[in-house]
Amino acid sequence: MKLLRHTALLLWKDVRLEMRRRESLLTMFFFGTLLLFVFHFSFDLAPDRMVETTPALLWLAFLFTGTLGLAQLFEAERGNHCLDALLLSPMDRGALFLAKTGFNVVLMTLVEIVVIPLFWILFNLRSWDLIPLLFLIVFLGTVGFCVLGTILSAVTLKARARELLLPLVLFPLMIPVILATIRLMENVLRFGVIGDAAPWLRLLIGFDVIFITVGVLIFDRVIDV
Amino acid sequence: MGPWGFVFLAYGIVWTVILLYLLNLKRRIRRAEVELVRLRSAEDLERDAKA
Amino acid sequence: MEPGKQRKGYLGGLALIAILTGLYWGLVQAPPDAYQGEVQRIMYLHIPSILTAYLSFFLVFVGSCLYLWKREKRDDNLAYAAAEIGVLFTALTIAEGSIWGKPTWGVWWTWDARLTLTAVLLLIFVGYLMLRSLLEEENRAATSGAVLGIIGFLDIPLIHMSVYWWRTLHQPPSILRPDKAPWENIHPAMLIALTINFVAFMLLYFYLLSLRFRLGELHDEIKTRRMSGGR
Amino acid sequence: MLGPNGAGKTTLLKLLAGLLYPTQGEILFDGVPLTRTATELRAAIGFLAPSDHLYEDLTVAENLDFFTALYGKSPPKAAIHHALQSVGLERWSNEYISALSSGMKCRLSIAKWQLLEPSLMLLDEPYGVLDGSGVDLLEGFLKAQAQKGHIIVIASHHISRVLQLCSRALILHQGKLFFDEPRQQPWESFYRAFGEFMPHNES
Repeated sequence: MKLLRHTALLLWKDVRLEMRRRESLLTMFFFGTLLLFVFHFSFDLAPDRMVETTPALLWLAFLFTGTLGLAQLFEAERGNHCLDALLLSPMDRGALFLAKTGFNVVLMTLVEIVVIPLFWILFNLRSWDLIPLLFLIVFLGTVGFCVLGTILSAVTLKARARELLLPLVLFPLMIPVILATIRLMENVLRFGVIGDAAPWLRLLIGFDVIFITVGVLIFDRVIDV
Repeated sequence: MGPWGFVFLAYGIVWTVILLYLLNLKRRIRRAEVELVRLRSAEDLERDAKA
Repeated sequence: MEPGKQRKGYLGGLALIAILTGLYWGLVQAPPDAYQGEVQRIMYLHIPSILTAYLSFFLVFVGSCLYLWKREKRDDNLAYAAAEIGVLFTALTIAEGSIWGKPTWGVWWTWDARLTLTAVLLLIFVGYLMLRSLLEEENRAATSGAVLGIIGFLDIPLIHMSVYWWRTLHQPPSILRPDKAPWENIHPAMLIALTINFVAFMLLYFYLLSLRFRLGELHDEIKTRRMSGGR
Repeated sequence: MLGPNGAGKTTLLKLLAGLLYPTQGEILFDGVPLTRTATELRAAIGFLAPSDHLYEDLTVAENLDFFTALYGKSPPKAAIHHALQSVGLERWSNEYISALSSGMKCRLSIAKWQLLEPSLMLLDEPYGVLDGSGVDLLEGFLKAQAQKGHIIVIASHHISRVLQLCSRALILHQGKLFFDEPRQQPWESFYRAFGEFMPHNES
């Protein structure tokens, strides 16, 4: 209970700060949209091959925008040694992990809410009715990405060349999430249902559950040395 | 390249790389040991100076 | 220190003898494979090296867990040493696989599940080494490394699963199937050659590991001495 | 707690605050070891860093709300207003921290710890940024805390001020405890110890 209360408190603080500073969200929006244009110019997207390319392109866009968000994730705590102020308090460190993960999930979800329909418009896709299901899959993938991303963002907090290092260590670990979401989305686009790809869904949920648990358990050791 | 060529290529690469790594490791250890000896003698000097 | 050094010398000598015996059995005594011919001899290197690589990553995991739990520098040294040597053996495994693949499959690289998995392992643990080299403060480097070591190890089964499904669901099983063991009807001499080589790699592995571990200890001692006074 | 720069004062304070963990030995607080998992214990420890530990993009009142909630307290508006009033910041309660001077941030920190009432208060060089009335305020706060039986540890260079307040003095030098005695009147042994290392270190 205390864990959830602290999580909500910290998450609300981050949301409020973001509403004032608007640093992460705006750059992520802009970058996500920009990527769609870059994709359009650099790939010859034949309409009959959209089923194979759409999931991959969308996920590339989300991975890159998400990494932007992760790089900024602990920015609020850097000024004035605010991280110390949090660590001094009787807060459970797991709450900080959950709040930061949740915050990045919120940011990425907001970007995705805009980018997915935009993709459908820009690339003339017809399958609007599939978007809710696709969105659910993307959300599960986003959670997985943010969970590991938050742990690694905390781990690389004091490293030199932090922004470069983070994707370097994060992306190989993300392979199950990337493959699962892409296969699931492909299946949905092709057949309209998850159907045969159900094992991928289990893998994706398993990934989320395992690393949320690991994060809550070891985050106290990650954040203060 | 015949089959023996590939075999020798593989064996050659593996044992060369391992040998190089071993030599590199030995060099790093030697360097650290020299540094440590220097530090120890510097400490002794300091202690003598204090006494 | 002296007896430790001597023990390491024995270990190294033993490894050398085993390696030479392994070379003799692998290159001379063992018969060529019925299907693959002489190229199959690369397997006497390939299998022991991938096993040592996996052993490394397991040791990284064990060392990382122990370090986070007890915070003893010794455990972190073990993890760091195992990671470095693990990267070496993973890279060698990929090189051997590639050289074996060229005459067998006709290409140096194919996105086969096992190859892909090994490449991902290499990427993860190269990331581990980079992370450690970019963190200046020692405790933080050790802690961060430990966290990455644990996460990476826990991720391996998931990556394994996803990469295998990715290939099997998407590509019809082709003639390029390395997951079917190439020594189905195995000759006893082949088995002996493989066993000797496996023992040789283990001895070599622990020899290298003990050297790398010793290097970590030396670095620690240098750091503490620098901290306490002396320039 | 006194000592030249680099003597280990801040490190010791951070150890006591649980921001660092000892590589050897342990820290006991009322017989309870201060470890990573001792979250309950942290509620009893306050650490005042002069102009740090506040979120720049939250207002004065929001900062107080946030930190008191983090400590599991939710003081009524009146109490927060009273605390701000006592440090002379009531007119600023809706300003962002980034608009405040460092002296005012320090005053706000005092208000924060006034609301949280830790039984161990740690202070790291609190005098540097405060003006005359601010110093009076701080000392008033510390005396009130001490009267309630709370422990206070100050690391400072302002020898004369600290000596008037404290009941025990420590001198740290090169990471070692150099002097540790309860307060006396007059305090000859302190000045003797102090003079011993002063010539080589600070003028």
